[in-house]
Amino acid sequence: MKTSDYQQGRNIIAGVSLVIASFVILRTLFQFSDYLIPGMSYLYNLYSGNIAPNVITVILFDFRGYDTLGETFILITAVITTTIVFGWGSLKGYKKKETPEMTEKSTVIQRLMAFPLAIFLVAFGVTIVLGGHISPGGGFPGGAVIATGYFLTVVIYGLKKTPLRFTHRYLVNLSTIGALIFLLTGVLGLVATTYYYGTGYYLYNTGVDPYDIIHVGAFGWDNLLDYPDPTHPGILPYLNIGVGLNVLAGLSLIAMFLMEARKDE
Amino acid sequence: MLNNSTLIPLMVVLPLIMAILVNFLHQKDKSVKFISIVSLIVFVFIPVVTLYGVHLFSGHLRTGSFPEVSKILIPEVYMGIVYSYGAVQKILMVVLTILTGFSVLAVINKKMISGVYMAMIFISLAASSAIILADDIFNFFVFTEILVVAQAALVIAVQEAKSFKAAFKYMIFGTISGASILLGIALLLGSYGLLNITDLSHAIQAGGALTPIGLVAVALLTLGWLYESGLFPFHIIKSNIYENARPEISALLQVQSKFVLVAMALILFRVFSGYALLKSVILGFAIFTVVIGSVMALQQVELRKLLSFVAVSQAGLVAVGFGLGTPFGIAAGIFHAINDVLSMAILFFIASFVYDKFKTTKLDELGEGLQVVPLVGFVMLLATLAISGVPPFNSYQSEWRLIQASAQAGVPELGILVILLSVATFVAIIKAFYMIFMKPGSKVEVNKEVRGNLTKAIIVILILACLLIGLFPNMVYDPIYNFVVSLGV
Amino acid sequence: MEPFQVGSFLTAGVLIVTGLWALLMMDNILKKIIGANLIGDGVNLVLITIGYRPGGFIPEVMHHFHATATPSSYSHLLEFGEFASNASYSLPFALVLTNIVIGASTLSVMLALAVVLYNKYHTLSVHKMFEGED
Amino acid sequence: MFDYILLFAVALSALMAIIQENLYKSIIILTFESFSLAAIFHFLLATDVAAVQAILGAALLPGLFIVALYKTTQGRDE
Repeated sequence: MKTSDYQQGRNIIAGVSLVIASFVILRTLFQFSDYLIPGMSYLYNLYSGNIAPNVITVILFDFRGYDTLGETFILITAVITTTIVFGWGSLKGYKKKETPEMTEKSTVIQRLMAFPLAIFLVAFGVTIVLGGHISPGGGFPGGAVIATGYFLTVVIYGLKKTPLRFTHRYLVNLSTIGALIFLLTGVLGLVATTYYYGTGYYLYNTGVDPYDIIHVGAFGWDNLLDYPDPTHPGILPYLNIGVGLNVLAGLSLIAMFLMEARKDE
Repeated sequence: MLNNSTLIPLMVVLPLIMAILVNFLHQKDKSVKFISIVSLIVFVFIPVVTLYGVHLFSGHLRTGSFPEVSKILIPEVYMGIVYSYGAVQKILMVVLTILTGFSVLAVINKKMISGVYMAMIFISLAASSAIILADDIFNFFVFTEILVVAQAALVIAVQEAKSFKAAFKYMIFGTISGASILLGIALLLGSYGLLNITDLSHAIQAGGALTPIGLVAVALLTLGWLYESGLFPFHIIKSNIYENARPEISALLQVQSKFVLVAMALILFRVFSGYALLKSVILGFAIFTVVIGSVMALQQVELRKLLSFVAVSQAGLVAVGFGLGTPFGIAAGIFHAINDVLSMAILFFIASFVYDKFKTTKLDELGEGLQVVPLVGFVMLLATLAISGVPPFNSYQSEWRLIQASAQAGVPELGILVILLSVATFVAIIKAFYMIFMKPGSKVEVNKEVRGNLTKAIIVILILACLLIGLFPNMVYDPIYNFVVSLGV
Repeated sequence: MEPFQVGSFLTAGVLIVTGLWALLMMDNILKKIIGANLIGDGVNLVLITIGYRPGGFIPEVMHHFHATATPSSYSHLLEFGEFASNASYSLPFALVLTNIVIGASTLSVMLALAVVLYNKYHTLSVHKMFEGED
Repeated sequence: MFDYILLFAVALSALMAIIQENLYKSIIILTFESFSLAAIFHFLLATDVAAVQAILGAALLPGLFIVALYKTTQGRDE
């Protein structure tokens, strides 16, 4: 069988399955709104108000905090994979190539505006990260905003002349610190609950202590890692900071490696 | 029961911490080596000492569900993420960690120490452990996505054009399967309001027949399952991945995807236990995979490609066990998955040895290997016997149980299929054995520097394990059977 | 059956179908990646629409929140009963946050792969790249 | 009314992004699609998600796309 025939046959099969799939998906989604129920969301809305005002942050970092750990790690995996794609740490070894600059020069206005805008973005990102438990936002959007600021300066001024200059090692360190903050906060919850209760719970919110497991005055504080705020979000701000560091470092690393790529031949 | 569950999350969290550390210590080879070996011992140790139970993440206990407002069909639900650890999980975790350990040792032994590469191996180990343990369908989804990216990274690290292409295909279809799994989860969440698998199965049973939305969710989740485990429409993509990775890593990848097959099939059966058509659909795809995989394996003239297709067709055989749908069949399928990953790992390690020693795996260039490495040839013969179900070895026990189960389920024709697959596998691999070790007139140079003592030790240990399970099958099979019966699927 | 909800679901369906079409049928490697992005967007929109409650409000406790609430054993549950039955469904929103990051990660890996594949083959056409295989 | 227009705009721009021959234009359209999607998320009461979608989908990912496109065609059309 020739390749073209084979290709054509495969295209026909793909086309037919595409049509069937689209019909099923559209049909299902059309009648879906008749079946919707509140489900768990009602419970989360009911319980979350006791921890922090922003219900979504509470779900993200408390009830489903472990999912967020997975989410952090898929970003790390993607960053490492991107570095492997460009040869860093691969089995053949990494040859540092000379960094190519984009050939098109940026205009004066771009160069004048980019740096203040980037500084604004970084500051804005920091506020988003720190206020994640009260207002909409948190580690992910905040980290992404900071990474966008970095990316902007890199695109406008080039990798070498950018005022916000991060080295590769520095970003790896930042993402390591961010991920370790998350992982070790979880381990702290595990250890503390095992010590006081016998059963360990990973990522237990030691600051809020919703089940009165870690008794008051355990290590001289009221509760471990409590955030000094009347709203008592417990460990959530710390997790937000960890995620924010990790996201900003990860996305910046991806941008950096994409910018460094060049033709081999 | 609750008190012993403390160590369960460490099976996932410790590999993640170690992955972060070895990535951080990249280019400091001695520390990477030391950390990897020490942590592997710990990884094998944890599943052994952990007792059965459930782990509640963030400590959120079972709470009342206010059925009149939330419309959830059961009175109490888990609000947090839950991991459950039973007999099947224990056996799978032990086999997975031990084989990961062997792969890592082989990688370290070949001076391919790279912290980044080790980090990917550890992350893929953590992701597959999480998939095995997860009792929460969204958590399961997150870790399947991590697994896809990490496996692609392990293939990409070879840095050849073919491996890039294989990884790209894998990622593209991974996007489709990930989206279909997530859409299925969304449909279930919208119409039952739950994410925990145990709760979901109870709620679906309490609700009577599946809603039309639920039916589409079954189809979408099954599509994702087919991709994750490399069954029929996606068998080419999966075998491409096995073929283009380093062989000792392929040994790891096939373990992971076979265990993901088992874990996700168990999830499907638990959630949709009342839905009979699911079994027939799974059986159909499984039979297709078996037939096509073994036919493709018979045609190959390259050792790694051949082994990849054998691995895919054996995955089909595991799925046949699930397709039968009886507890006996499911238990036989899981048992076969365990036996099969052991003997497939031997063959992939032999391929790795051949690749290092002769610098090629093309069958028509190789030959007269038995004079050079008699031990490896002998073990390969034994492994061929093991994987094609010859009596003293382990696969015989599981294939025999599969045949029995198919007779019991009223489809004795499947028994013939199992026997035919064994014959085809035997023919395919014994051909490779002949071409590598017996055929006169080799065109390759023997690399004298490669002694491969570690690989030899690994394959001898694995073949002894195969023999042990073959002689005392009930040691492994009985806990699995009891577990499957207790699930009540 | 809220019309905006139905329309939103259908838009999500259109996004998914368009993305699938691009992913399966398009020859250009970057178009395939754009298709992957669209599929992710479509699934996100489905999840968000599940969380939408017509006439509800943002799941953020503004007026009801007790600054003095002691962090012990959920004793204030009933205070939030009214909020819980009027706010929109919050669980799917949290899932979407996760999925957006997952989509961005896989997308960046695929972009990097596309760049490297272009360097090897000097073409963006998948057909030419995979020529002479299987 | 505005929200329905946004829904239509999202669907239309998704189709346009795929059909468009010029890849630069198609990425610009994709940016528009992401931003309208973020607005829809806001209308559907998901403010947090809208923030993430606006920054990731409408700023960072198109930027990565543009860089990748620049690296693959070196500034020329195919």
